[in-house]
Amino acid sequence: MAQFNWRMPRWFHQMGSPKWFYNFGGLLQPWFTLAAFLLLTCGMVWGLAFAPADYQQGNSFRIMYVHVPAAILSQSVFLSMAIAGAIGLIWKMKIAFMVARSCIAIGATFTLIALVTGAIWGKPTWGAYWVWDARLTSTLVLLFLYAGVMALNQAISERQIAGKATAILAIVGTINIPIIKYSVEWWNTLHQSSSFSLTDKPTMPSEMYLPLLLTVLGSYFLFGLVVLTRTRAQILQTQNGASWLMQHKDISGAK
Amino acid sequence: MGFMLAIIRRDLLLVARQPAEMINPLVFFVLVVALFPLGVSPEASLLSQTAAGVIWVAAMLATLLSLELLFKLDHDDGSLEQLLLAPYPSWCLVLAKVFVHWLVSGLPLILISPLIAMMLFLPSDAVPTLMLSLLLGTPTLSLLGAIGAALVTGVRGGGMLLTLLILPLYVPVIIFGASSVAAAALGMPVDGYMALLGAMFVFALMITPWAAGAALKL
Amino acid sequence: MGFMLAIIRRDLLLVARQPAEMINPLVFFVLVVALFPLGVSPEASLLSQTAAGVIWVAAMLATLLSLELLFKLDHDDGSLEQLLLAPYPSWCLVLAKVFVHWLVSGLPLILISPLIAMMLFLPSDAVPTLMLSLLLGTPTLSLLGAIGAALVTGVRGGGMLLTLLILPLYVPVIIFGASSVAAAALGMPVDGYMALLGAMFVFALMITPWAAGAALKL
Amino acid sequence: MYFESVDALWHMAGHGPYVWSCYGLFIVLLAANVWHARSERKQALKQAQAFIRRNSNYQANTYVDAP
Amino acid sequence: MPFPSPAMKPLLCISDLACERDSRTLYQGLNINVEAGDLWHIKGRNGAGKTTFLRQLAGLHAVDEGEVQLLNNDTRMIYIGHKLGLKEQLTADENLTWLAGLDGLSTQKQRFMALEQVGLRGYEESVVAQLSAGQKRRVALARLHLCKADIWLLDEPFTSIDQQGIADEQEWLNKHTLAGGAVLMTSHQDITLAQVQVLDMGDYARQTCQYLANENGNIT
Amino acid sequence: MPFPSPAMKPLLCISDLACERDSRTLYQGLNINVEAGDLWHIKGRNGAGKTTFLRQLAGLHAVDEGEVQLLNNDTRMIYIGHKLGLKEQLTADENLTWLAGLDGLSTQKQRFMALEQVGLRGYEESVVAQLSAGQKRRVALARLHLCKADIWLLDEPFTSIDQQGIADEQEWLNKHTLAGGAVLMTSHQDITLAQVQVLDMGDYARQTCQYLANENGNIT
Ligand code: HEM
Ligand SMILES: Nc1ncnc2c1ncn2[C@@H]1O[C@H](COP(=O)(O)OP(=O)(O)OP(=O)(O)O)[C@@H](O)[C@H]1O
Ligand SMILES: Nc1ncnc2c1ncn2[C@@H]1O[C@H](COP(=O)(O)OP(=O)(O)OP(=O)(O)O)[C@@H](O)[C@H]1O
Ligand SMILES: [Mg+2]
Ligand SMILES: [Mg+2]
Repeated sequence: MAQFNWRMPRWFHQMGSPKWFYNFGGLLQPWFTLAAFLLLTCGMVWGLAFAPADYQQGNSFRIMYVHVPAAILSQSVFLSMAIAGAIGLIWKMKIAFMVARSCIAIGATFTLIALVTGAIWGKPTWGAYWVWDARLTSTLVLLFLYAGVMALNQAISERQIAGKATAILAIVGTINIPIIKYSVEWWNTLHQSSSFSLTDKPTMPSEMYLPLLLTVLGSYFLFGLVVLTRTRAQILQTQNGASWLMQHKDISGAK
Repeated sequence: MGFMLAIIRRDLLLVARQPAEMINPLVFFVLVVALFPLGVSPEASLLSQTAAGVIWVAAMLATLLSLELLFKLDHDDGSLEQLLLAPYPSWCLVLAKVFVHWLVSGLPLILISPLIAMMLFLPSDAVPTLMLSLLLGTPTLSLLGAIGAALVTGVRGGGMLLTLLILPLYVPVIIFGASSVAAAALGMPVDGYMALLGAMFVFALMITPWAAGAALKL
Repeated sequence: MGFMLAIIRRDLLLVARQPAEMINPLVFFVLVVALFPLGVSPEASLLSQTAAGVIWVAAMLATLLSLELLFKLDHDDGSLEQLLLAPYPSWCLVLAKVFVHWLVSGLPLILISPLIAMMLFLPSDAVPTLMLSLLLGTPTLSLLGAIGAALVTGVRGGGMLLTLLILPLYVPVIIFGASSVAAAALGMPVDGYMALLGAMFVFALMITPWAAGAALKL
Repeated sequence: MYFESVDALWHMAGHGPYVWSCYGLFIVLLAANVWHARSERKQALKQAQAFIRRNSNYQANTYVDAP
Repeated sequence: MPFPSPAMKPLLCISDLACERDSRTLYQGLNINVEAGDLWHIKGRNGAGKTTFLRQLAGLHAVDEGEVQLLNNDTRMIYIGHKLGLKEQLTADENLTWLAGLDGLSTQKQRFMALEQVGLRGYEESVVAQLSAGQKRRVALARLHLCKADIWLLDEPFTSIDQQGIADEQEWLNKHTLAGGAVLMTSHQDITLAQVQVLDMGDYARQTCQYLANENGNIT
Repeated sequence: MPFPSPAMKPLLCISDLACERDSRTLYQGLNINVEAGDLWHIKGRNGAGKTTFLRQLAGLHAVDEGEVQLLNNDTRMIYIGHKLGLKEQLTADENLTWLAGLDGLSTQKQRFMALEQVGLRGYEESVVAQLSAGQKRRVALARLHLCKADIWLLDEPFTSIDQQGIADEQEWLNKHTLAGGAVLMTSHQDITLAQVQVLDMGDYARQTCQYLANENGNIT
């Protein structure tokens, strides 16, 4: 492993401390919960009931308000996972591995949602649930990447080793994502000029665009919430016996 | 260099002691390609249309399956530990082992591919392209696969896991490999494809020793 | 019976402890099927023509690969010895292990096959036939495969060897399985194929426990 | 509201099943994730409390430090 | 306990047993009767054929020459060899469950008691992969306390076990033989029990120069 | 011979080493200096952490707390653990060839002499799969005579070896330490050499209650 000895700023160093992360995460968590709940609820209700229908696709276009956030998050989460993994590998920071581990399930969920909602959306618009379109295919491959990361993480019983292995795979996978995307796009356009281009964005009026912004932001907060909760749970699991934890109000208070 | 040579010599000796291991990926390749017409249809037109893809997918599966044992056997009997303890960087080890793997599983595939191409009615103009694309592509497959093999080393029943880890990484290679052959069959130029396959090879050569070496040291 | 139950319980527990092993043949199946369009062509017409064969070949490969570990892990850690020393006939052991193998690798394939069929544009009329043929065919594949798995137990790198031994036995299953689906896609009757698949299942059920049991005792 | 009635909102001119199933899936899967994360946390808290209980009558040398 | 009294009850008759591996004769003319209460310590230098002998008795290695005869069909044997037969992903308790299930069922209490006897209290729910070499062997040995077998075939059961553990083990051997069981075991360490009988594989090795040994030309 | 005189030349500094596996502390505060001529016998009950300790020294297990420092970068170590690192399909001689090739080359004569020293004369061309447990371990140990390493890390090197073999082994240890090498080894059997120093892992087990140990939460 690369063993750099870069000087870290103080806050960065602090972040590696389980105690600091646990406490600071505890402060953030309620705000994330609130933000995620409000943004998602408003965005979805707006999108479902108040936004105008698309002149071409009709009401099926409302699927966008869940499909697009899921599709965007599926990629952001993978990237976050790889960055966290890289931080863990370079600075030997255990918290970073925990964060990466917390990303896996939620990222896979977003990818699955993007795929399924996309497929469902395809039926009324394209007349088929599935076509071998570039974007669809690369999302499917992304799902497989997540499945691989998840399986690898599960298959290794020792936590530290599992964390490092997962990090390496996530990094390699991230380097590959643009390559996959590019190759798939290129492959499809060669064989079959796709009649369903997703790329040109309709110039949307703001009452169609704003709900989307809300759900996307809400999804980011939800992602943050899940990562915080999971990482803090892992801190609890691995810090058995640390004095700060044993005297923490979460534990002694809840007793 | 001496270190890498020692590993290469040892691994070739092991293969020589058990030639079944050498011939196996090849036979798997041939069998998959042979089963395909049985399952699908013996029609020449359909087969020649699909030949490029089938050959590339079969080659990939054959490589993938033989990759499982790349580090696993060494891990199980403890010789991987000894190799890692030697005073040489672990990327030397990875490169040496990948080289032998390709020599044993990739090269025979390339040599037999004209025969397979004939069985699937691939236009004979496309055969040189097929061989060239395999020559550029199979080392990439071996290299990328080594990352997965290193990651699953020591995990029970890692074979399937390896598949899962590595197949997504193989997607670009398959696409360009198969497309190049299909293009050649249609008489189109293939320089671009070859350049891409070459670029991917160089790329794999750059990241693999680092990633697989790090994974082995976990 | 108690003996078989003990084995079944243990093997299911092992799977539960490592769910990756359970989901893996499934993922392999899905991946192969997903790579096929990448290699060949995304055109719906071509895909729907080849769908039946591709699904069956992929199902067979997925079964085959997971078979490798059927007895191997037990052999490697010495628990196979203990199982063989128990005062029960070895066919009980074989049946119990094959049952778990099918439950874990065959059944999920069947359940996911409609989705795969959709992705390959198989006509939806043929989907029930596909599922029924897989239901009759995959246990046969598991049973026949067990013979090979028992024979290669204790052989290093036996995975490839297993492939060689077993693929020829799989040919009839593949042919009838794929043909039945193709027939259904064309709206033709499939009773005859199903009868044949059923007969092969019964046949495999009769010879496998004996043959694999004997092979294990070698 | 864009729709005239709740019924129209439900129906969405024939697109109802598609749209509602998508939203349902989104909510269910994400809620499952949040729920699972919380249950993980609860479990870990319980485990930590059990640890304290086990170690409260701890004696220096006889303690078997089992996982 | 399998037998009411430790009288000289024969359990196993080994007559004229020989073994050849790769056309090299390891031992020949091996005759012993294993009786209830016997504790056989099989000795011999490395490669003498101790493991092979035990595996022949267990039925895991073919007997081509001579005979191994169980005098009572109900006699149960347990063989614990170099490979322990434990599933690494399962916990100690789960491993014992299936191992005991091969001969009959066991209750959790019985299993926990067996684990306590081998000094693994507190490790019942530990995954075997996370145990040390000696702890793994202890899990395998716990089976001796769980399944009531008459004959124990133990191949180097002291391997990796610490001093206290070896003393404990000898106590179990003592108890088992006194209760009318029989033990055949190999070890390069000494056994301090009084009832030990030594079987030295060296005594059964082909003694004379090969081509003088055999009259009728079956030099093998 | 690596060192001209067996003076108190420090080779390896272990300072404040600790090890935690799955959030259980195995040992902590381990400080020893290994000097030329030292023979450390690492003792401890099963599961004390002896294997883990040796693997940390060899660099096969991560050192998260404390430090293991080689004072001279040229110092070579050999680690022989539970798994021997032999290829079963290769002969004893071929195995030694590649193992020796990791540090440098060896001639066939050297390899044959090493095999003779471990009592495997006549087995040079035998495939390792066909050797007995003790013979396999002897092949692995033959490497000690072939590669000139300063520090030997041996995990239970007496396992499966017969009495004569153990006596021989101790002779090698003696020679190596007298010549200025160092040995760290685990064993549950006693070593009869005079220069033995005992390192009891039990002395470094966590003594106090866990949650009193650390103020700032950096337990790991
Ligand atoms: C299984 C099927 C589908 C999958 C896997 C899929 C996947 C994706 C992905 C990966 C994105 C990119 C998000 C980003 O990074 O900006 C996306 C965006 C989008 N998708 Fe889909 N999609 C599918 C079906 C559909 C269908 C049927 C439609 C509508 C006809 C659709 C409309 C959109 C729109 C409007 C966007 C946002 C455009 C943009 O930001 O570039 N998708 N989808
Ligand atoms: N892979 C693992 N994961 C987690 N914990 C482990 C693992 N391997 C061993 N341990 C734990 O570490 C401790 C020390 O193990 P180690 O193998 O170092 O012991 P040892 O002193 O060598 O014992 P033995 O005398 O039995 O060989 C044991 O209590 C064991 O439970
Ligand atoms: N698989 C095999 N094929 C052929 N010969 C073998 C095989 N296994 C062992 N042998 C030979 O049989 C002889 C006896 O082996 P065995 O394992 O029974 O010895 P052992 O007395 O148990 O020795 P140890 O004390 O080293 O365990 C050895 O000389 C060995 O070379
Ligand atoms: Mg032996
Ligand atoms: Mg140990």
